[in-house]
Amino acid sequence: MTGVLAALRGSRTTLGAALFALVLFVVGTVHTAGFASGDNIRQLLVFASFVGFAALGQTLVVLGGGLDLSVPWLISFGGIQLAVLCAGGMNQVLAVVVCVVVGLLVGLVNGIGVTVFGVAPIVMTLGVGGLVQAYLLAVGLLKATGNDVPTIASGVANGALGPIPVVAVVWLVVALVVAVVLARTRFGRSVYATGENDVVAVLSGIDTGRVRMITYAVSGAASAFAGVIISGYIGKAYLEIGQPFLFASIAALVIGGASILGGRGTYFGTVVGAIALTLLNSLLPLFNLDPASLSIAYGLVILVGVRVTTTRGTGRGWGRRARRAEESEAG
Amino acid sequence: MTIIDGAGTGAGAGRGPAAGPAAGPARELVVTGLEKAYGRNQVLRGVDLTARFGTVHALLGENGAGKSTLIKILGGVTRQDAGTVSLGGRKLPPGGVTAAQRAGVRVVFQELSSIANLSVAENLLYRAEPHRAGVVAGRRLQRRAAELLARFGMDRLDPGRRVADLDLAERQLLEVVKALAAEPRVLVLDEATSALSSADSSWVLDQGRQAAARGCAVLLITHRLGEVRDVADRLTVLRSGTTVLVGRPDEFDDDTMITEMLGRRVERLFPPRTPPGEDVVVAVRGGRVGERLGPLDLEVRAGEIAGLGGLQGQGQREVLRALAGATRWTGGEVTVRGREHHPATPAEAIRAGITYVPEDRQREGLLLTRSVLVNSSLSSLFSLVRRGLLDRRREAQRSRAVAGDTGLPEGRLHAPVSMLSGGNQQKVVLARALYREPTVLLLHDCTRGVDVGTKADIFALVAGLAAKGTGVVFYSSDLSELAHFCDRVYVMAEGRVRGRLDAAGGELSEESILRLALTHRADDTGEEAPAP
Amino acid sequence: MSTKKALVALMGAALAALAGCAGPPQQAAGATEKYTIVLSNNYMGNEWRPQMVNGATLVAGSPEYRDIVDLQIRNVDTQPNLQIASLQTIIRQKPDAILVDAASPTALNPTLEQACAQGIKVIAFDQIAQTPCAHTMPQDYAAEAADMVNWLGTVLQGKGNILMDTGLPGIPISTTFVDVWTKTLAEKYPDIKVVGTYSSQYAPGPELQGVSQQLAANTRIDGILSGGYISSQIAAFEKAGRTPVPATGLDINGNMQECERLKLPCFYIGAPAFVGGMAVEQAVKILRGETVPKDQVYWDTNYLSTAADIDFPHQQKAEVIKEGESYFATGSPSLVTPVTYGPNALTAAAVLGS
Amino acid sequence: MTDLQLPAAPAARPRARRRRPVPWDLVAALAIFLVLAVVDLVLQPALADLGQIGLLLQTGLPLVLVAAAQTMVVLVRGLDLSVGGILAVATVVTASAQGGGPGWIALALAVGIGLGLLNGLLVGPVGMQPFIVTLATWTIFDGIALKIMSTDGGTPPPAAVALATGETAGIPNSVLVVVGLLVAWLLLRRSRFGHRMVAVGTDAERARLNGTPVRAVVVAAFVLSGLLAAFAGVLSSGLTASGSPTIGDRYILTSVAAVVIGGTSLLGGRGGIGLTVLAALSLTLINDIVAAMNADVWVTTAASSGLLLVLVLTRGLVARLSGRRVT
Repeated sequence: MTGVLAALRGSRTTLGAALFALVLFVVGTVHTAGFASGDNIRQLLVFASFVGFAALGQTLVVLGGGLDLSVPWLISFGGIQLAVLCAGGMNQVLAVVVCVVVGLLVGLVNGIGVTVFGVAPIVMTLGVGGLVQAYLLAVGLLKATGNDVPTIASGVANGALGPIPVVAVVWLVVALVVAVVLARTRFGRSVYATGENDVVAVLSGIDTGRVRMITYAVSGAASAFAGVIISGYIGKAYLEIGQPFLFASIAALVIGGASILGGRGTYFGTVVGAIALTLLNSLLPLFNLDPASLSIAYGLVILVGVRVTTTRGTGRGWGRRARRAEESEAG
Repeated sequence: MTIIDGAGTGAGAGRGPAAGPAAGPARELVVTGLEKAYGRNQVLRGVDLTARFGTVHALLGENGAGKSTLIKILGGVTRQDAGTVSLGGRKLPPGGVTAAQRAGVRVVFQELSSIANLSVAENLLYRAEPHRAGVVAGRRLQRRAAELLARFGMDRLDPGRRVADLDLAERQLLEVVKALAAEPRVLVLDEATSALSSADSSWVLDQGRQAAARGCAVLLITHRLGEVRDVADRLTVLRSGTTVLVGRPDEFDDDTMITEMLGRRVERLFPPRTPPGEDVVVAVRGGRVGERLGPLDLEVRAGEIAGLGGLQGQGQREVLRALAGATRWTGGEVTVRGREHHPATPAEAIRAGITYVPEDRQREGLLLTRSVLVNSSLSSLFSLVRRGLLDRRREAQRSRAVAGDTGLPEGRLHAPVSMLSGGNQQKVVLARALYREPTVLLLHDCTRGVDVGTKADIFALVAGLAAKGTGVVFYSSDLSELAHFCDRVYVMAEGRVRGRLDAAGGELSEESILRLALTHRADDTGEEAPAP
Repeated sequence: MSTKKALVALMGAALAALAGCAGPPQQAAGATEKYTIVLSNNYMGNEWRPQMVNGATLVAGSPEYRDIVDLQIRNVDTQPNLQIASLQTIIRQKPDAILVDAASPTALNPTLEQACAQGIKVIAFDQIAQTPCAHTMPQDYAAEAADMVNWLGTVLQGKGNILMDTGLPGIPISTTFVDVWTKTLAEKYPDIKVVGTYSSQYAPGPELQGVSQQLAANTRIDGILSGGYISSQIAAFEKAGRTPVPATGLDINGNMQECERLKLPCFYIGAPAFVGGMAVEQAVKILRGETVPKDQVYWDTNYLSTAADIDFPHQQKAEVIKEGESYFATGSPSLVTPVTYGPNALTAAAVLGS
Repeated sequence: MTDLQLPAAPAARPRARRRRPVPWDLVAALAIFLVLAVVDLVLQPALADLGQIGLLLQTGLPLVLVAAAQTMVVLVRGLDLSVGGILAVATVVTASAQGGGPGWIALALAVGIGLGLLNGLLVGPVGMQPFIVTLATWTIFDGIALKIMSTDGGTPPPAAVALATGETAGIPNSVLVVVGLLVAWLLLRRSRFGHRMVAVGTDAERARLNGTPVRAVVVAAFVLSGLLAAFAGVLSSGLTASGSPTIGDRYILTSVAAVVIGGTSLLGGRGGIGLTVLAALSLTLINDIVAAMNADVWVTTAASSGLLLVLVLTRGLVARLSGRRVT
């Protein structure tokens, strides 16, 4: 019973985000008849899943107390490298595997920089992202972008299982796996412990360095995979294909209730956050505002939406009530 | 002892017979009918307390009795739901910490309030900095801080040092000086001696007495009854948010006080000793850590409770940390159950059966937002993995079992540990250490800031573990615990073991520990003590 | 102190490595007769810019210019400050001419004026800088926009629902396009209704997503006014199971291939990438003292898909695409067309750098 | 307790005053800066001239100030993604002068203060996460800038141009601005308010126990951030002799990077503008070095990231070898 209560308390911000998403959806439906159509919902799911994939590794990294700014460049890498490899005649499945593995290795480099050399995650991942960008420029963009996106990528990205897009199904499966990993495995516990207080984690026998390294590696692999799917859907791979997903990946997890300082949040929250963000992105342009007003409206909706739907005191302990929980039994 | 009496009403409000109800009502801190609830948790249920200016008033109670909340209300950190606090006849104004400070209340908080990234001087004169047009006059600040430190006999604190570089005891001392410097009308010392060696504790108590002599009402919160008897004029005991006992310390014996605090009798604080076995579980030969610790010889037998004694900061922490794998041995030979043991990480030490209870439970011991269950199983997750997943039923069973062993309240298994009282938080850290029966248990001041009842629980628990063959290394800043709980105490000074006192040989007593620690210091060559 | 020594040693090693990899940037050894021309570019993220840079390099390396021109390429990020800093580095090296594709029409002006003051010839092209001291080779955004909207208005016979692409809000081309489109629609085509706007950011992904969103909201869309990727618009329609509609967009081979595949009426803005090469030629002329017009629209032809060959009011020339010249049915979709201009026989393969 | 009466000596015995610890963050930031400066000088000997240094500095100045703005917020354990938006609003306000006087500069700065105040109120009294707040206000401010000026253009008052690019008594104004910023920071750091900021950044709850008006300090930090970001906008407008509604976005990550490279902890309470200025100047030097390279675009891209990584990794390695943990 108390366990259920604790779980509910923990997911209150996620519920808030879900409420936010629901409100957006209702507003969209009321405003525009086609918003709730099957076609549109499918589209929204696909776009949300892109954010979801991009934010998968990001969520793990942030939960472990880090941040990964190399995500957008690894997304571009996934798309472009796949096209280049396949144009070179490589087996498509193998090519996807190669892309994901290289993404993983790049993530590992991030992890080593952060854990072994103690470089701040923001700087390390920014720098590594720049190197990936340089590599992509060296590959010869025109050669890469000129090629058709390999059928394996476009097939997965555009396929459907009955009425549901394959991408959404894959996303659901991945989300379940990640949820189980975070909630039910030793690794998941270790990620939370590392992110909340790495001194406690170390003294409790957790190899925080390895935990962090794994989160960055997963982030690299997930980003490269996201790049494969996204380029498959867009039907083109190009240098800046990953750019929209930098802030989207972080915003999704923060809206979903995770703390940017680590230790708190769930991938389920990120999923909800990605959906809310995608709804917002699809809804606002339908009001035909001029670009300036659209930008202002976007910001206002996020402010008001997050303020209204989430409980306060999830911040950094500035609020008067931030420590209330701690005081309550310390008589 | 001179009594300074600003109001000149004459009546000596000092220690002893003068502490009777002679002076007018205006010369008192009066708390009446204080109530406070956090959510559904009613913490204070009508607390009454009267502390006269010029006296030391002890406030006793077990962890969770409501002392901290009462203090927070006094200090303006929280506001009461009902009841009043008046100071010299005037009601304490609302308006938070600032208003309380302006009214003359200074609190030395248990969790310490010094700012790690500011210097000693900057902390001492926080919000009272000498300045010109808003810019702090650095030299004057340093000078005034140095003067203050000298005035209260604490000039071993360097005003220029960053507080982050101080050890816990030094921070505690800084905190006391800071409160004294404000020349308060009410000085609250919340467990201000719990992290201190006996010498430093005496200093704090002495300062408390002197402040009282200057006309201040000193509220002393402590779990050490000896301190109460030494310095307090009167005492109030709280239990479950109400006042249950008021009087002079000499009116009650220890048992009465403890019984009133706990609402039950504690048969004995220290469990009877059981003879340790013969097998050596840990042996250190010529161990070194860094440049300052060692060479060091140490031996712990199965079932033995081996104490690390001496003044604070003589390398005890480093020994425990090195054994726990948190720092590396840089030399010497360490064996666990006869096997070479040089852990590079705490993980390796834990796998070898060594578990460590760190000193600062809030910062190093607990994931504060996580549940008791998660915290208690944190070091033993690998033993709970079944087919790649954590076996949560097993985890819950095991956690419930350890929680029961440690005396944690039932039904709080899923509560975030930040919701628990200090004593219960300490039990959670212990529960983690006991999750799988350890070969060696390293305890770093695990009874600090813990009430008598919880202390007795902890001692019984550790003794029980020792009886089953665990070797325990026990460090405490409280000499009496070392003297009465340990089978053997290694007295350390300046990073080396200066002597060994065996209980079996009748050599072990507070006095013998202190003598060994001090006599060494008396003929020391003036080297600096190892930095913690 | 050993740590300090280590620090110094490591920093020293890093320094040596850097000095090695950076190399001497100054003018290449040899004939000082050559004109040193530096091309300052501020973006490499799309397909157009690399082809522009390649075009410039190809022209500078052609037999005609090989012995006269030493062309250096400097790329920076899109931030005007970075391009200003880069330009100052370039000015410090005192080249004969600077070719600049500007990050902002106004921000670089003070810096470019410093260059002019030192006798360096400045030629601004593509995204031009507006300083009077520079020669410019712009596109005529307003004329292009007017032709686009007039073409679409004619195709739709003056009525229907359309989407409008706001591009990258805040940059000159987008601002001009939207202004001209909006004004012309109001004046000449009152029955054409803009039922939705989106921001393509001139990138395939956002264009696809932007059009997809509008498709959900609008059951009837008859045309699209955009300066971006028609191929992505088409993809959005097809994914939604709808029939693609007449559209405007970039003169990129991929756009053309898609419109031809569907026999769709499409309008392509003529903005060939060989302007980089043209700028090199222009610089040489100026350096030789030939008189050239100060400001010259470098290309004034737009292109139409084969299904779009209609008569419409236009300010610039409008041509139907020609295989092998302005269209390559089996060529790379990335190719910006036309590839070749004047006497310069640039090949598609060369422009693509393969 | 023991009843042994202790001699007072052990407690009162003065310890030898310890030497002040080496300010490692400063040493590292300085070392990085010097290495880059030497490399740049080797590559471009023409730089050894006050005028040239002024030119180099003036292009780096907006970044220096935006990074300083970011530092103010990071010091109190916040994060400000909206600095780019404030900068953009300030450039378009300044450039709206169209021949007007320096009053427009004051207006731009006042607007910056106002926008900073909005952030501060949302984070402090309202109690929302700084990340979310400034993510939202970033797009709001971008929109406002776009409302004021639909594309690049306008003319700032001559005073803004002079401030950014002129010189006073033979010294480039850009140098004076940096010196002024450092002096202002030193005064602020030593001020009573500076102590409050450090306290709030280190531990808001403890700061409160000491009677610090925590939320007011947070608001003030955001206001200062807004002011500095707006000043960056004014200078940027002066440098470019125009305004741009889209200029800000690229500064956001770079400003955070500069803060971190300087050694200011994102966890608050440690570091300061001095370190950030060094780091921002280091980033400017990296750009200058890369700009001087006549190489393929991929080489220059790799060089700018590579240089940064080599330096921070070296610093990390040195710290590790010397047994220190990096912030």
